[in-house]
Amino acid sequence: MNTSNLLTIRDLTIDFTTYDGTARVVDDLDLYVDRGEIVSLVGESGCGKTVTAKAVLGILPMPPGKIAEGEILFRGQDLLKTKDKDLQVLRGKEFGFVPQDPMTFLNPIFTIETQMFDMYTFRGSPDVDPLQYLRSFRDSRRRADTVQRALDMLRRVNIPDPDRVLRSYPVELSGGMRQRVLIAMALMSRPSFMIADEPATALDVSIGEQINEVLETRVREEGISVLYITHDLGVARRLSDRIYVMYAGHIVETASTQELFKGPKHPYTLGLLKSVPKIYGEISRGIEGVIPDYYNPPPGCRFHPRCPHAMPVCRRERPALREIRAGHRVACYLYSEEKKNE
Amino acid sequence: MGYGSYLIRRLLYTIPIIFGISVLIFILTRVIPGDPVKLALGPDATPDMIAQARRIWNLDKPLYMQYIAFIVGFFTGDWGISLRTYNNVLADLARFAPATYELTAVAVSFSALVGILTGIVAATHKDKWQDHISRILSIGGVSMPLFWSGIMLQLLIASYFKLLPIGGRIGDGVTPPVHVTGFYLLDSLFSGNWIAFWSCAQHIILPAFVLSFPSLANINRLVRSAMIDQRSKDYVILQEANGMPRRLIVYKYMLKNSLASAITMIALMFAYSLGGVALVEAVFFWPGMGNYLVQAIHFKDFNAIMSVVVLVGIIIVAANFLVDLLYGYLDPRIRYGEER
Amino acid sequence: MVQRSLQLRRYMTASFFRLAGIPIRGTIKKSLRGISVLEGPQKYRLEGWKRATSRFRRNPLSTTGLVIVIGLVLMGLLADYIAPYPMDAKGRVDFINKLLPPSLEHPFGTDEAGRDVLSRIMFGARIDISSAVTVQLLVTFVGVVLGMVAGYVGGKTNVIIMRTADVFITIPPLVLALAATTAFTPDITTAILAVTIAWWPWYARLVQSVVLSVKEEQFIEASRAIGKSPLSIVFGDIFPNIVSVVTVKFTLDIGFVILFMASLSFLGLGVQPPTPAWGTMISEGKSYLPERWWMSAFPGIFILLAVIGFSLLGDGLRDAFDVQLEE
Amino acid sequence: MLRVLDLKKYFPMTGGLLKRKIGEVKAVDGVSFDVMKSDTLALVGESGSGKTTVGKMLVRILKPTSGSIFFANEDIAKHEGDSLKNYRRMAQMVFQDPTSSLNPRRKILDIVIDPLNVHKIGLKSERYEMVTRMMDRVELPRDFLYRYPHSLSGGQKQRVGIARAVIMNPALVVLDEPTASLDVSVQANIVSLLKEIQKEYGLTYVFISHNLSLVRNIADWVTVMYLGRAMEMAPTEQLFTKPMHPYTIALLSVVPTVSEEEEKLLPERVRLEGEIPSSVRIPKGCRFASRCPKAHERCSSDEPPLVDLGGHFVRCHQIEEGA
Repeated sequence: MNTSNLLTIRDLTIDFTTYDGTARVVDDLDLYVDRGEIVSLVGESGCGKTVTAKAVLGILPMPPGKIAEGEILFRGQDLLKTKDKDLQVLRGKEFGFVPQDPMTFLNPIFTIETQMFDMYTFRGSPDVDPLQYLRSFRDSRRRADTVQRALDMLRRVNIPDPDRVLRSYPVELSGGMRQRVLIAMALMSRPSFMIADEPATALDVSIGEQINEVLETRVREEGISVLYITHDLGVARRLSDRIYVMYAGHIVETASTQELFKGPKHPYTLGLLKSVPKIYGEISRGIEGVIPDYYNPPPGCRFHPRCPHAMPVCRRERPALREIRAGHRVACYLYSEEKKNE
Repeated sequence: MGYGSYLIRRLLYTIPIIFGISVLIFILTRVIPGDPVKLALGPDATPDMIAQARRIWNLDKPLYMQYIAFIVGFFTGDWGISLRTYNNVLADLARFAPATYELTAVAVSFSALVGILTGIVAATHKDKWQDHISRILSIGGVSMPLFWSGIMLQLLIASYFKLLPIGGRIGDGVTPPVHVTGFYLLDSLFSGNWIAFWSCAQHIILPAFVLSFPSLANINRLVRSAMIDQRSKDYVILQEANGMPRRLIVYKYMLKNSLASAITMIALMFAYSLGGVALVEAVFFWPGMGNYLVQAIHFKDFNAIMSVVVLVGIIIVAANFLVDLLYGYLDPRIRYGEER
Repeated sequence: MVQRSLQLRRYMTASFFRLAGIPIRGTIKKSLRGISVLEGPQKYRLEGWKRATSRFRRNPLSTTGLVIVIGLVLMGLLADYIAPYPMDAKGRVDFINKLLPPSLEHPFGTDEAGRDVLSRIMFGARIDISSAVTVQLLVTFVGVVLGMVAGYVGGKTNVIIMRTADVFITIPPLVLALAATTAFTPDITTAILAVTIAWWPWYARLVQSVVLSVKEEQFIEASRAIGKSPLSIVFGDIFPNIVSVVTVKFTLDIGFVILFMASLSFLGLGVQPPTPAWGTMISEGKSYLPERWWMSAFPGIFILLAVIGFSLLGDGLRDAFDVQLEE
Repeated sequence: MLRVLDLKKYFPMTGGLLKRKIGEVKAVDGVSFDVMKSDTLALVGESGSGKTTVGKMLVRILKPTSGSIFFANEDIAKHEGDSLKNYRRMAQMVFQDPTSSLNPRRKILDIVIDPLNVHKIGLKSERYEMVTRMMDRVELPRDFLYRYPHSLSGGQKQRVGIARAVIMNPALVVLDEPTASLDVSVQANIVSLLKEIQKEYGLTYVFISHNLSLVRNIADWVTVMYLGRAMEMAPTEQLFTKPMHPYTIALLSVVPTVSEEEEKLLPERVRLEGEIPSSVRIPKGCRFASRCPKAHERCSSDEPPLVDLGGHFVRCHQIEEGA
């Protein structure tokens, strides 16, 4: 791991304090995204993947969330130490975000045109005073340019009738259309990094497929780095270059996509892969048990209560991520000789 | 479904409501009491007097005929004779209603304006001193009985500090302005009668201020909670994540969403104030419809009661229609989404 | 109108104080929406009453509300024993000591007939609270029955009931209650009936909308699939979901009904003198302003206290039952 | 055992000034199929395909607009009252959303024992015994009986839903996407549980899903639905090895895979353009024509019939012509 990566997360630890106590939902997470890469963060619901994404985007609700430790470096700059205003400018210029549920992420009472126009014109500017805002309406040339750009973007995400879509309110559009609009909005100001949080999950299979495809084409063409959050190993396999597997707030395994599917190592990854129903008709019993209580996590490895290979050491100490082959890292004592024999 | 047919539907919807109000009030004041004449004339009335009164007021006819007569009369301008003032109710109301409307209009405009502004300030300064102050004031605003806070302010400002007049609509010895709209403030302004205008303005401040308390508090809190609600909306989070300037998000996107609900609240508060005005008028000796209604009730003056209530109902229905109009304009979901 | 009002439902059913957003010390209250981390077993660590009481106690304001309410209720119940001059509320007059300002002997002064204002306020609590509770019982009964019928039966029945409620709601409650007093001689029973007439539609609407949203849930379909009769679905599945909502709303509104009844009394259409009720006392005192301010000032403070107390208590119950009145 | 003939469900749509009926949502528009005893039939489709509506009609939560449902040689489509209640003993449903399908104000015990009370099965004293046995069967600890649904995880709630459906020992169970809202590892748990229970009790399943790989693992027969109609119907093995309808092929081609062997089994990727039309305005001709990569003129004018190709039914002009 080096600082020349576009995004580097080090030792990120996030706590949630609620009525019932403090829950450590992300624990000591390391992750990086290189230029032009699509990296998947895979895990089941409640594993902390969305929380991680929100922390990177700076939209983690705090409280109840709290970043207890760690750093999030973007081009070497620690986002957690950056002032709000600078962060906002940085996000506007460099980040894109494609959310999970297209139905709630567009403001229902503004037209797509208004929303795209403002997003393009003002994102990344530190502040906007009323005069500047009004002037943006008067400058008809610039306005026409922006509308052109919006139409262009909509066309590029395969929207057949961009003129109509631009004039519509979100209620008039279907889920797939809205998700395209959101992708177009994210791409409009040429970000260098994008977080996609399960962009196809809320949609029908064939529509979600269209969305993933459009997203991949655009991103590859424009060389944007993507952190793709998903629960679906199959989708991660199709889209990404590298994969992180997350369980209960920890990264348990990471490798390049090929490597991971050829030789998965961590018992959780193995269990997950076996649980996925196969097209040739095979399905395992899945992983027994439930995800641990975050308020009182089990000592040692958080997966040990559900692990078929649990050893005494797993109950005592938490395994660290350890490189077993170039770029393939696993957090499990099965792959560490000295601990295994303890 | 377009905006036009949405509005027509809303407009059609008002008809059964107005009809319902007239039936309800007819039942309350004429059917349940049994014989309004006996009530009105009191125990000393002779049978002859009662019979005569019955004939005059159409009470010898069956109930549905009485109702039809009442409705026809209402829409042809024959609102009957008041049992208390022996005037035509319409003439009475022409005198008293503008006073009430003036007071309510001033109070509601004030509370809408100030309520929205303070609501925004409270929301953008959540849990700072601005928020605490507006919170304490608005909790007081809804929890205090209107008549009590009226009396207390009257004591303090009018009696003790003598800053403003205790009550009434215009100072003694000041000639009221020429009757055009019946709104003293407007009439005196248009006729250039500055003395009357000044006196009226001084008189209206306290009652309007007191009347605006609950509305102000409600609007303030609604705007605040709507704005804070907006903050956790996904579309706002998306804009934040995409680095839009905070001010644009707050004052364009969040505000417009919040105003949609604030407008409904303003209409509701207008209706509420038309009720509360009876209390304020009683405290500040304001010669308006509220006082007129209360007196009418004491005298069982059913013609006056029915007319006032139906009139108030129509005004509120009209206000609601206006809100529908605005709301449909502000929120396209109403226009497009209703049938989906 | 209906649609917009539904949007306001959350506002109508949350107490004003909750909307005022009083921060709760020692706990962090913020929606966990969008964060799926703490779902299912993670979200709830205590069950039943234990959970309810712990949630109630967590907010010191709820306890404050409870203390105020208990104080006012005890004051009303024990007025005969704790009032300094109990006979002053029962017809005794003492013109020698009339219109005395507050003193040690008469902490809140005396009125035009020389009666002790404090004693009368204590007896007033009895009348004000009991009549408000009566109103609430009536209103809840009417509202729950009509709301459940409208919501469950649906169709024409629903339209008729809800349109009728709309008619009642359109007229300002105070005006409607005033008009309703016409039918009878003004006294406390009349006032109770009048307020009930003005107040029931809000409950019918609340219950109807809760029923409608519960009806959407799959467990209703599940109950139909196992062959439950409509009646046992209404009472077995829907009703339990209404109870807590209505209980909370019931408590929240008692204070406002007290205020409402006091308004009627102030206009001379509620409790009639010489019976001591807070609104009536303010009305009587009004003629002696500005010099004898204590006659009007003190009863008003108690109305204020009652509104605040019951609202805070209602909020506490809301937390305790985990009622989502909104949405 | 179960024979469905030309089943239809239209929902009226109102609108305009006076809320007149202005149209119909044709949620299910003529679906027929047979299910053998102890078999599993899968209904597969995207949203708007009407698969859930069919399921709800099978357990008679919804009343069909027309068509028949023969269960043990009796048409239950129009049954009411006692005969319907009798049928309910034999046909049960497991719902999609485990959270919404359990009443939050009732304990698990009350929820699971409900069917026994309604149908007065067994003595009162025996019912509790039956419930505990059922809890063991769905692998839930017995002390869960005294908990409320909110303290259970999604998978556990779904087990309660299964217990409620199976406790009366019905003949037919409709499973409406029972795992759609669950995680993959939990989904695998639930599916294997369902398979075990089926074997043990000899149940007949109608399994509703949008997930083809999942269906492959549980169903004996598959019906692919699109906009209220069956497009293809075949034994599972055959459908997956020799899919015929362009829609089935397209759906199959985009199934996410986790290994190369799997990938080889899939047809070549077909991208479906456009959106699913609304079931209010169903296009003329073949319903799928607007998105079909192989559509020609005839497809948008005439609707193809469901053709039987030796136990493999397809609704497509090209297949029909080729056959």
